[in-house]
Amino acid sequence: MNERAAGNARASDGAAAALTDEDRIDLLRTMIMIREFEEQVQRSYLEGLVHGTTHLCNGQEAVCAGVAKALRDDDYVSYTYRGHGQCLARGMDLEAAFAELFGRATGACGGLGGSMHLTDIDHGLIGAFGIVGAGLPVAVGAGLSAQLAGRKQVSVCFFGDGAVNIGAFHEALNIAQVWRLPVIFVCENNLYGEFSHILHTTPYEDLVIRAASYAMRTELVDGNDVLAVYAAAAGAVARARDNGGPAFLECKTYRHRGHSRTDPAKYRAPAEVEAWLKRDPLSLYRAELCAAGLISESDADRFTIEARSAVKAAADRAAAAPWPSLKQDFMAKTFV
Amino acid sequence: MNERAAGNARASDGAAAALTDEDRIDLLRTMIMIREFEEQVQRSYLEGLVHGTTHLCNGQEAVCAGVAKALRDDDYVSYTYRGHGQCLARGMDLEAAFAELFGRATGACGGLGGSMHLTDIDHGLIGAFGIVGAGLPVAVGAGLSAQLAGRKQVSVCFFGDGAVNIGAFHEALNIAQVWRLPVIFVCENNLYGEFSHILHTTPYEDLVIRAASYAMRTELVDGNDVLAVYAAAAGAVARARDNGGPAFLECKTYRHRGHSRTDPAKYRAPAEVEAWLKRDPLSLYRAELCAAGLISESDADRFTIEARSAVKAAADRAAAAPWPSLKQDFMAKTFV
Amino acid sequence: MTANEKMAAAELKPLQMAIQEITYREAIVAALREEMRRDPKTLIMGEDIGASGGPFKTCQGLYEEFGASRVRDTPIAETGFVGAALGLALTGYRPIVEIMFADFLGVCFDQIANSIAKHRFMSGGRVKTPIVIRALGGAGLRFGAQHSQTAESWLLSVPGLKIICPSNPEQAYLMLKAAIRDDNPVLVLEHKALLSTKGAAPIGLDDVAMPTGPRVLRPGRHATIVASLAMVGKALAAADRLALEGIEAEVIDVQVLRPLNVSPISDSVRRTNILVTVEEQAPTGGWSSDVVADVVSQAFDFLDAPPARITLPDHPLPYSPHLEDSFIPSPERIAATVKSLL
Amino acid sequence: MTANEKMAAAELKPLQMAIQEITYREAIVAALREEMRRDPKTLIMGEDIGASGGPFKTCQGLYEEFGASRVRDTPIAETGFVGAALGLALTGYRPIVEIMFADFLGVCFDQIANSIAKHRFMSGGRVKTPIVIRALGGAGLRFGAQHSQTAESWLLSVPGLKIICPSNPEQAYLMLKAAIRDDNPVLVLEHKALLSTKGAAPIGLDDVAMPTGPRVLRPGRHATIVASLAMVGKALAAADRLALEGIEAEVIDVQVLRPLNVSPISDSVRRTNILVTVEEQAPTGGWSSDVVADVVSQAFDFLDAPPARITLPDHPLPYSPHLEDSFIPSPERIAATVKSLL
Ligand SMILES: Cc1ncc(C[n+]2csc(CCOP(=O)(O)OP(=O)(O)O)c2C)c(N)n1
Ligand SMILES: Cc1ncc(C[n+]2csc(CCOP(=O)(O)OP(=O)(O)O)c2C)c(N)n1
Ligand SMILES: [Mg+2]
Ligand SMILES: [Mg+2]
Repeated sequence: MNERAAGNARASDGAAAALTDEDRIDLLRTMIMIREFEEQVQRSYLEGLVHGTTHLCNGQEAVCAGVAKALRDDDYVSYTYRGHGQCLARGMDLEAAFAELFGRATGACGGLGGSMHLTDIDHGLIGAFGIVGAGLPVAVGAGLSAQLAGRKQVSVCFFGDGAVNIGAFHEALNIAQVWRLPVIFVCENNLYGEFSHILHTTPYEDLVIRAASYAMRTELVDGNDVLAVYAAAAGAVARARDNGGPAFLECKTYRHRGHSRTDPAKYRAPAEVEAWLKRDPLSLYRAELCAAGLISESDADRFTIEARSAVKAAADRAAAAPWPSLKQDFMAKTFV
Repeated sequence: MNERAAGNARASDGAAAALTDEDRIDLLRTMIMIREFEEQVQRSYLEGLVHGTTHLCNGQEAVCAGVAKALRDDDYVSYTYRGHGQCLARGMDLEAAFAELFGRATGACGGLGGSMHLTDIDHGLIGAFGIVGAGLPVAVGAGLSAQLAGRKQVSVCFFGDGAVNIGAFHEALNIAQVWRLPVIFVCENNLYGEFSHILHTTPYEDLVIRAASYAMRTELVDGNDVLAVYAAAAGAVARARDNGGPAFLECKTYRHRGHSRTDPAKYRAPAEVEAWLKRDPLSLYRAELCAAGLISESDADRFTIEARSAVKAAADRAAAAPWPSLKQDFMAKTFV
Repeated sequence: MTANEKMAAAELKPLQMAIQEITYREAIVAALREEMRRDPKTLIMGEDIGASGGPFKTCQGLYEEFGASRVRDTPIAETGFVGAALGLALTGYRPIVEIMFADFLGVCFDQIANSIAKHRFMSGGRVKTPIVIRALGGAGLRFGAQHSQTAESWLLSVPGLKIICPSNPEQAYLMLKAAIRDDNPVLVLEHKALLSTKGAAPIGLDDVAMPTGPRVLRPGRHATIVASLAMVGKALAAADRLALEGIEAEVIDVQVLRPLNVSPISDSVRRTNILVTVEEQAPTGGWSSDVVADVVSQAFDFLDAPPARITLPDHPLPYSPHLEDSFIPSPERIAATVKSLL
Repeated sequence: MTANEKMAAAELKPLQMAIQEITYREAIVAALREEMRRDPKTLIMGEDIGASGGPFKTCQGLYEEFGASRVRDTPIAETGFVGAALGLALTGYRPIVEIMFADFLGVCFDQIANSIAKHRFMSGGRVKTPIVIRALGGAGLRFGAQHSQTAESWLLSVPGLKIICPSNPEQAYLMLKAAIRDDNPVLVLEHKALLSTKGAAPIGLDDVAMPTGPRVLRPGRHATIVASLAMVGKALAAADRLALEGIEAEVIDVQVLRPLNVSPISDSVRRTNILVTVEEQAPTGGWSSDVVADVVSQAFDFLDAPPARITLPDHPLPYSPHLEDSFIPSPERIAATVKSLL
């Protein structure tokens, strides 16, 4: 676990304090929804409904939910193959998400994209990038767009710890800083690339060190504490809207499952996994809200049951949805 | 001019102190030779003997000479299109260099490479890279080779300030540090890319800031002070030979001429140019050696005359050399 | 009149078309300028294209007219700014980028092939990606192996991308304008050896459209020569030579490499029965193989001889002038090849 | 016997060859292992290829045998480690790199096309660049548009590079061994849909050589089908179907994409008079156009019909299984195409 991260976590508690009770509860419900979605995806994968491969974000829900809460509807968000959570947090329709993963005509991308490429431009979800690092320059372009349009939008870009070693990361951060673009780089540092620990591929664990070298504002955040994530994001977003330039948030977190498909993630020490499971963001936040008296345990159980049934219903509808037509005009999907 | 650079310059004077008088004089002669070479290249370019384009290093001779002095014959050196100085400092034959620039059969690369691609593997000159940043990963490979071979060699890589914004730079520095390779990254910060000032494309002028973010040892060097360059290089090289890992030297310097060909470099303020011309590395060092009584002014004049005539003779021989045969086996130059 | 004066004149009556004798470089500048005036959502990014007007002066005057926010100098970071073009396009802008040498397309290949070209398709056709990538390529200037490639074939197999190649000022002008208005990613390959060549162009013409295929530049009955970029001029010169001997060669500029439409070439071959292609690229992986393969399917019975392809050799281009020249297809070689097939 | 046991057995008598039934994946591992034993200057770099044996298990057991210094996990930095391969090669090593998905060749395209492929030539032939780049590509596994490309044509036009494509375990084994011994840069394109396919391979064979051209896998008199990678299996299946109807199709694995040598294909066409190519790529810029164009020049008079090319469509591959399958050339489609030409 990262002591400093935990220590820093509520540094900007001011922002979090501004959340209404409803917002706080809503955050929990979003996290529950994402967790239930991913659990269902895993089941559907094993049933053969999800094809190829899939990358789940269980354990990282606080980052998706916390950042999304700090955004406006007209902000831009980009992410990776591990992007289901970001999409749901922005309001992507559950059934459209499942249907896309199932390769159906009713999917968010009509079944042409798949699990790694959920896109929903109407929710500002500009794209899921399967090539590590590729989303960052694109987010920079969306940030430039926001700057030019002058409507105080921001562009948020999610990526993993493994992405910080590839060239695209570097070029993107430099340009964003030199042009002072409203881009929030959110690094979900879950300590692993596919099977390699971060210290195997990077000289240190705290990626804020690297980001700071672009003269960029950085913040190390406990990525398993949704209010800490929200607070950090809200601060960075407010500054960016106000022409304060880009920011880099490093959210320390952990994926509960393997990298993709059925990866058992044997490369991780059991003690490490156990320690992180104890800091499950969902349980922590649920307990916090209960302790604060905002909700009761049974409220929380109800949220879970509701989410689970909404998820199940959406998955069932998606599974019953038609396959995309072989007769559609694919060239019209390629060129306007 | 950079105060801190000047201030820092002799920080590792210990190493420079170890140079013999002969070495010190030799350094001056190398710098003179490079200067005379580049002046001749410019003349030859205007006469139509050098084709296409050429990138001169006048004003940056202290970096080439100072670093080369810290190396062994079996070390590896890579550089860019602005690489004539590095090649000469390593001992590339003058005539072979001219003949290559003139596109002749007797050129270092038989006329196939040209001004941007002088290579001489026998002098450890592993390659000149025309794509900005491309040489850095290659230098990392040579460093890995050195580490694996265990003969305490080092790999030195020269590049400009403009290269620090491209992905290849980033990937190379990270890998070199993670694998603790004996690679010395020498950034010749001449303040400009082609026509853009560094602050137009990079958030700050001191590139050591960026390099330090790889947890790499860095040093800011007055690149117009050859003994400072030597001292910094000698220190970094000694550590690298001793498994101390990579280092990054930022040598503040200035190109006297434009970026390439006949670029008049109008984008630079006359006062800036003038200030840097006053700190011409060659004049500074010449004055230093004279003041120290190591040489007389007439010795220095003699060195220049000797260099000039050696250069002229080599250029004349190169200009008289045959063109490469159209009948040679080009496929054998492509594949072994 | 200088290019700037010409454009200043055009500025007064922006919709009035006037045929003008301009250079390929001026044609590029004029197209950029007119389209940037036409649509405030356009902007251009590239290295040193601002105050300096671009290393090849292909953006001369734009910075002065449109300012630093629409004519953007970038760091040396092609992946960064080409990727940024996609972000701009997805959010309502119409970015244009300049790649200083086409050879540098290699450093941003991924963004083009995997992000830009596929994004619309992967979204189920729900986004638009109006992006123009201009890249200056080509040999003949003694720039050595890493600065002399047309890169015509590097992205030839990438679905989702349009690739166009102007060979004269008129095309440079019309095609670039159309590309900027196109709602899809268009790679515009320009040739640096053509920058100072002159020709007539309908400056100020507003009614432009993306060409849908090759264009016959010179009619002829005895043989069809298809070429791109700087090879078009060589083909025309070859046709001149052949004409002296009474051989009438039809010269076709392939001009749109993707999507490839060979019908006009097949039509020509049905009349001439002879096909020669000229391509400034290695013998494999280029458009001329595609053209031959497609023409063979469409006009098999009309071919009097196997089509001949003239290309660069299968090794990098050398620096030395005599060597470089010897490898670039010449009018003599083209004419001789045509004659060998008659 | 597992692959590891087989190799352990082979280890006892390294020079004794034994024909074994192994998978394509095991063939890759065996080739790497034997060549790394043979030459201490070899090493392999890639993402997660060390203790984990590689995401596709194509390096299984190498880390245990050769240790972390010769089996190197890299950061996610393809430009970095592919570029490093050149530095290693120039200084006496024989690096092998693994690109996890061939689609990622885009992020290191520049290092391959501009540095690796040109370095020897630009040095005047004075350096050697023994480098093997293995990349796992191909469709059929529902990995979507960015993880399903063979990338066969991306580097097809790059002089200075050899490109080979094994379609079965025997080739995977023999060609990879030869590539590692080759003193030139070799791009080895492997197909992930083939990894678990089985076939006989002469494990332990020391006497290997780079193939110089295509290979006839199944003789036949009535038509020539040329294919690569996973399409070879489809072509063989098509030949089976055709055989039931008395049509004998010759199936040729193109196997060496560059340098391309079509002579064996032309020889075949001179006998069969019919040519069909099958390529897992878009219709333009691929090897099949080169093959058709070259065969047409070499065997024009022997063709009874225009050659037919079967390819992917000219759009990215969709994720949805039925759609993906519908676009991958099938034995039915190949057989029908052959029949349409007879
Ligand atoms: C350029 C590139 N190289 C390799 C891969 C294969 N790959 C996919 S995900 C991944 C690990 C990424 O790790 P990280 O950035 O930490 O994100 P996480 O999966 O942990 O969310 C790798 C190596 C890729 N997609 N793109
Ligand atoms: C990838 C790439 N982009 C652009 C260029 C064109 N270019 C050549 S040199 C140069 C400027 C490089 O500046 P710097 O790194 O500071 O080196 P200097 O020329 O000052 O020595 C540029 C942009 C290139 N060669 N490669
Ligand atoms: Mg990670
Ligand atoms: Mg510079």
